[in-house]
Amino acid sequence: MTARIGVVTFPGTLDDRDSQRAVRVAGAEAVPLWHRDKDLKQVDAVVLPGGFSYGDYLRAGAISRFSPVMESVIEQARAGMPVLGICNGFQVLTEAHLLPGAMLRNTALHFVCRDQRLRVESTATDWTADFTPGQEISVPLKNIDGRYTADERTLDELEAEGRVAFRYASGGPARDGYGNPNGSQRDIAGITNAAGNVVGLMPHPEHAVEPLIGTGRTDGLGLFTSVLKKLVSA
Amino acid sequence: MARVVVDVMLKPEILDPQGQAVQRALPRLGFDGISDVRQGKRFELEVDGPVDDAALARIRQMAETFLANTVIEDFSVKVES
Amino acid sequence: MARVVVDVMLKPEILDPQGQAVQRALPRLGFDGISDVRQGKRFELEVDGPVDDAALARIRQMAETFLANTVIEDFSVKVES
Amino acid sequence: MTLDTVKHAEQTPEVEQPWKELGLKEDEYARVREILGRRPTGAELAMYSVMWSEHCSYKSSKVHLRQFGEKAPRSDAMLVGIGENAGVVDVGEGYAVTFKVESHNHPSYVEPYQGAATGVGGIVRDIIAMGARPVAVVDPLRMGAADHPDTKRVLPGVVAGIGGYGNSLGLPNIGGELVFDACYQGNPLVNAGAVGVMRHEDIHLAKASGAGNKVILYGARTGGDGIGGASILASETFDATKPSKRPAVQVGDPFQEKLLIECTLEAFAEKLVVGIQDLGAAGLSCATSELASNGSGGMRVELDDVPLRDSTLSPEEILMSESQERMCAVVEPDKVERFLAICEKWDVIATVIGEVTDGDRLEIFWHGEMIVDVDPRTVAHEGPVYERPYARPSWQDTLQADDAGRLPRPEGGDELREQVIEVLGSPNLASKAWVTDQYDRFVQGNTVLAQPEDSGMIRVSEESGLGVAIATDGNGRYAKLDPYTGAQLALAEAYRNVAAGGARPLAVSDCLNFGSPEDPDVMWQFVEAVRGLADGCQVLGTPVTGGNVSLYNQTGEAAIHPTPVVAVLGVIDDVARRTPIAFADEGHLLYLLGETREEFGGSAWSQVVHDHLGGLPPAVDLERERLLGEILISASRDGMVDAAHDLSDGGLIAAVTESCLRGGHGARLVVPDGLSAFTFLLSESAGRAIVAVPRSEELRFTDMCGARGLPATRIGVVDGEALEVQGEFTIPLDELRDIHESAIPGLLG
Ligand SMILES: Nc1ncnc2c1ncn2[C@@H]1O[C@H](COP(=O)(O)OP(=O)(O)O)[C@@H](O)[C@H]1O
Ligand SMILES: [Mg+2]
Repeated sequence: MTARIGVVTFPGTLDDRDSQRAVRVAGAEAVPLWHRDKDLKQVDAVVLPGGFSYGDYLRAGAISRFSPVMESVIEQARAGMPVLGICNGFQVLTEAHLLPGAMLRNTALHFVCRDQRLRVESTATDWTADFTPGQEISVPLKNIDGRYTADERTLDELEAEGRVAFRYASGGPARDGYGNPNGSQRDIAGITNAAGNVVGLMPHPEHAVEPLIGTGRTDGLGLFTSVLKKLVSA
Repeated sequence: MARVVVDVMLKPEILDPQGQAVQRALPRLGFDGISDVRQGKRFELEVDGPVDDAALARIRQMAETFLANTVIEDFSVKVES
Repeated sequence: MARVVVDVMLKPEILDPQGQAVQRALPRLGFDGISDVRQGKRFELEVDGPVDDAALARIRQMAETFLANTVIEDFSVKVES
Repeated sequence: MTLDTVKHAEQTPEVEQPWKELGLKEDEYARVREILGRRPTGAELAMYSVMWSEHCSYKSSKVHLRQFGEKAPRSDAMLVGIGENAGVVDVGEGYAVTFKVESHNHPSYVEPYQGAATGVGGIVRDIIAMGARPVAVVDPLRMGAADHPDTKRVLPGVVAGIGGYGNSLGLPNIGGELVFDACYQGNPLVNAGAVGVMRHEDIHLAKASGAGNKVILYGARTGGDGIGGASILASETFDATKPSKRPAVQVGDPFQEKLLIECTLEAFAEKLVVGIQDLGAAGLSCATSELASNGSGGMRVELDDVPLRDSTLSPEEILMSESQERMCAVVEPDKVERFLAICEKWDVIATVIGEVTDGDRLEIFWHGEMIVDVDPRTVAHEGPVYERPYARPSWQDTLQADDAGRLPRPEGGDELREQVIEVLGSPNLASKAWVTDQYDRFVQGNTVLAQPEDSGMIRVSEESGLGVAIATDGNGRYAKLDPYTGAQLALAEAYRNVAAGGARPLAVSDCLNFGSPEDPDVMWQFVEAVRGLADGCQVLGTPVTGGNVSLYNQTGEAAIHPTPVVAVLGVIDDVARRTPIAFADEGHLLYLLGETREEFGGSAWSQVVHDHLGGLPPAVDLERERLLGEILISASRDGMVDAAHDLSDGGLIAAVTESCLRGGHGARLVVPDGLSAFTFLLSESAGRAIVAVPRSEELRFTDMCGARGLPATRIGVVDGEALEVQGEFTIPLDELRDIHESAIPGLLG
C-alpha cells in the first residue's frame, strides 16, 4: 500500500490534473477531491493546486476558503495531516488562516510566468525533507497575485522559527530566474506552519517533475517525494 | 490637504463577473437577502492645495480620461470631508 | 430595496503598487498636485428588506469575514441614500 | 407596442422596417421578403441581418474560399473539414486534433483588454464545440508603429487581456507573433488560435437531429452585449469619428468559460450530447439556425425561457445578443436530467429552451406567440453571395519596380555590424519575452516547446509521447508586394517552423486579415492571397481545415497590408525527439540548409535601415520547402541534429542570434564562397534553416542531404562567448543579449 494523496478541485482550479500527475510520478496514489464534498476519502495528505478558483474575483482564494472540503482540510491540517498549497492553494491557505500573511498584486501589476530559482530554506517540513538546506532549485512561477505580505512581527516570527520554507534566490541575473519576481516581503516564496505539516508556496513544483516537459527539470519532485517518504515510514 | 474620492463602477448594462461571483457565494456563507452585488474601484486621491471648482474639474477630467474606461465604466467624484 | 456600500482599502502601512502606478502616471498625463493615490474596492450591495441595525451588523460581519481580508485591508460600510 | 408576430407581419406588409440600420442592403431585404413571401417580423429581420452580415455569411469571400475545398490535397488525416466550428485531423493512436485561428481586431482596438480577452474566449468555445479538450492557445498580433503613443495603449491591454483570459482557463500559450507596422495603427490585428485534443469517437458536430430532442442553452445569462454588433461590427468601416457606431463592449468572464469547458467535457464523456454549437457572433440567431439547418428536422424555441441578465431585453435583442460564455446543446429527452445535473455540479446555469421538431422550420415563440417562422437554411446558409469586382492595383507595378536590391548596402565590416545591430534591435526582431512572460506556458504539464521556439509543441499521450506542434506566420510586407507569393510565404514559413521542431506538418488553418472588399484593389489582394494559399496547400499536401476572414481593416481610405496569417499543425510520434532552437553545446557544427539569393524585397533590413518597401518578396519553391521539411524531420527522428532554427525575417543573422542566446553559447561563422557577407547575413530567401550537428553525426547528416539533393553548407561552429563573422565583425554575447532583450521593454516602459 502506497500513500494516498488527495488533490482538491475547486471551480476554476487549473493545476489539479498536473498535481495528480506529480503525485503519481512521485509514486503515490492521487485521489481527486471535490470542493463540495467534506469527505476527504481517507487520504493521507492533501494538495491544494493552483489556478484561479472562483476566478480569483474577490481576492485570490477568498471564496474557495469557505467551501465544504476546506472545513475538513482545516480540521485535518490542525490535527497534523500534511497539506501543500501551491499558488492559488497557498492563497487559500492564507485566507483560511492556516498560514499567516496574505497575497497582493505583483509589484509589476501584471502576470509573471518564468522559470524561477528558489532557495530551500527549511527542510524541517513534511514537504521539504528530501532537499538539503540552502539547496537551489528551479521551478516555474506563474501568477499575478503573488506578492507575499505580512506585518513585521509575523515576518520576524517566521524567520526566527525557521518557517520560511522557500525564498526567491538572488545571486544571478533575472534571465536565469534569479531575483524577487513579485515584490514579496523578504523574498519569501513559501512558508510553513509551526508544526511543519502545512506548506504553501507560490511557484509550481508540480510543473517540474518530468524531463522534457516545461522547463525540462525535475526539481519540483522533491516536495512530493518528501511527503511520500514521511507517510510511508509513518 | 484634502482627499477626493473617485468611485468607478462598471456601467449597469455591462456584465460584472466579479460582483456575480461574490453574490453567488453569499448564500453559501450564510448571508441571505442580498439581491445584487456590483464590484468596482475606489481611488482615494490626496490633493495638494485647495479643492476648488477648478481642481475638481481637473480631477473629473482625470477620471474620465484615465481612472475610468468610459467605454465600460461610469465614475463619480466627491470630496471627502 | 436599499443599497449598502462597502469600501475596502489596503491598510495604510501596506504598499499599494496599483495606487502608486496611477500616481506616477498622473504628471505624465498633465495632472499635477496629487500627492498620493490609493486604489481599493467598492462593493454595492442591493439589500432586500429594511436596512436596520441588524441588517447592517450582518453586512459588517460579511465585510469582515469575506469582502475584506483584514490581514491587509480595512473596510467601511455605509448606507447609500 | 404590439408584438410583431408572424401573423401581424402577414397583415401589415406596408410597415417600414429598419433594414438599413441593421446593415442589410436593399436587395438583401427584398430577398428576405421573397423568401418569406411576406415582410419579416422584427425578430426575423434581426436574425437575417446578423446572419447575412459579412462576418457571419462570408458573402464577399465565399466564392474564393471554395478553392480551399476544391484544391484540397488528398489527406488521410482529415476527419472534419471546412464548414464546422473547426477542422479536425487524425494524429494517430486514436487521437484527433482540432485547431483554428480567428480574429478579434475591431473590438480589441476599441477596448484592448476585453476585446482580446473575448477573442480568446470565442476561439476556445469553437474548440470545445468539436468535442475536444482545449490544450493550447496562440496569439498572432499586429500592432501600429512600436513608438506610436496609441500602441502603448493597445498592446499592453491586448496582452493583458489574452493572458487574463487564457491563463484563467488553464491553457498554455505556446506561440504567436508580434509585428509592428504603421499600417496597423488604426487597425491592430488581434488573432487568436486554439488547439484541442479528443479521441476520434468524441468528435461532435453542430447539428440538431432527432425530433423530440431538447435544445439546452447553458452558460452565462443573456444580456444586452454587442446587440447588432455582428453586423455593424463587420460590415462597415470602423470610423472613430462616429462613436455611436461603436459596438457595445463585451466583458469576458473566463471563470464562467472554464466551468463551461469542464461541464461540456463531462457531458461528452457520458455521451449525453447529440449536437452542439457555441454562441459567438450573432448569438442565438446563429446557434439555432445553424443547428437546425445542419440537422434533419426543424426546431421550436421558447424565447421566454432564455435566462436573462437584463429583464428588459426585447425578443429581437435576445436573438442578436452576443453575450459571451454560452453554449447550446441538443440532448435526448431521457438524458436531459443528467445533463442538467452536470451543469448544476459545475454551477452552470442550464435551461431547456426548445426542441427538435419533425418539420423543417425554425419556429421561435415569445409570450406564446410565434415571432419567427423561417426555413433555417435560408438564414444560415443561403445568405447573399457577392462576386465583388477586383483588379490588380494600378500602383502594384510601380511598387514592384522599386527594387530593394538597389538600396545602398553597408560598406565594410564596421558598417555591416552597425546595420546588423540596428536590425536585431528593431522591435519586430527583438525578443518578445515582455509579451510571452505574461502568458502561462506551463499549465497542463504537457508543454514541450513554447516561445521563443520555432513552434509550440504539446504532448498528447503520456504513454507514447505522441505530440502536436503548431506555428503561425504571416508577413504583410511580403503580401503587399505580391499577395499570391506572400500567402505562400506565410504558409511556407509556418510549415518550416513546425518541421524545424521535428513535427510532420499535417493541416492548415488561417486568418485572412484584409481591408475593405468594396475596394477592387483590396479585393484583388484577397483573391490572390486565397489562390496562393490554396495552391500552396495543394503542393505541400496540407489541407486547409478552417479559418476566419476579417475584412474592413482600414482607416478611411487606407487599408492595412494584406495580412494572411497561416497556422500549420504538425504531429510528432515522440516528443522526446523534438528539436529545440538552442545552440546548447560547444563544438557542434553549423549547417545552412537551402540556397541564399539576393532577396531583400520586404526584408527587415530594407524596413529598418532604409524605411523602404518595394520590389518583389523572396521567391517560393514549395517542393524545396517540402524537401527541407523532410530532412529536418528525419534529422530529428534519427538524432542527427541538436538544434534547428528556420530562417525568415532578419535572415540568417536573426536566427543565429536567437539560437546563440537561447543556448548561452556564441558562434563563429564563415561567409560561404560566392556570397557577400551582407547577403549571407541579411537576405531573406525562403526555404532555409540552420542546424547544429554534433561532429559524430556530420557525415551521416551531410550524406542524407546530398542523397536527397538539399544544399547544405557548413557555415561555422558553436563556440565561445561571442557571435563572430570571420573577417567582418564580432559581437559579444552580452551585447547581443542586451540588444535583443531591451528593445521592447524600452518601448513599453
Ligand atoms: N504574441 C505572441 N504570443 C505568443 N508567442 C509569441 C508571440 N509573439 C511571438 N511569440 C513567440 O516568440 C517566438 C519568436 O517569434 P517570431 O520572431 O515571430 O518567430 P518566427 O520569426 O520564427 O515566426 C516564437 O516562439 C513565437 O511563437
Ligand atoms: Mg519561426
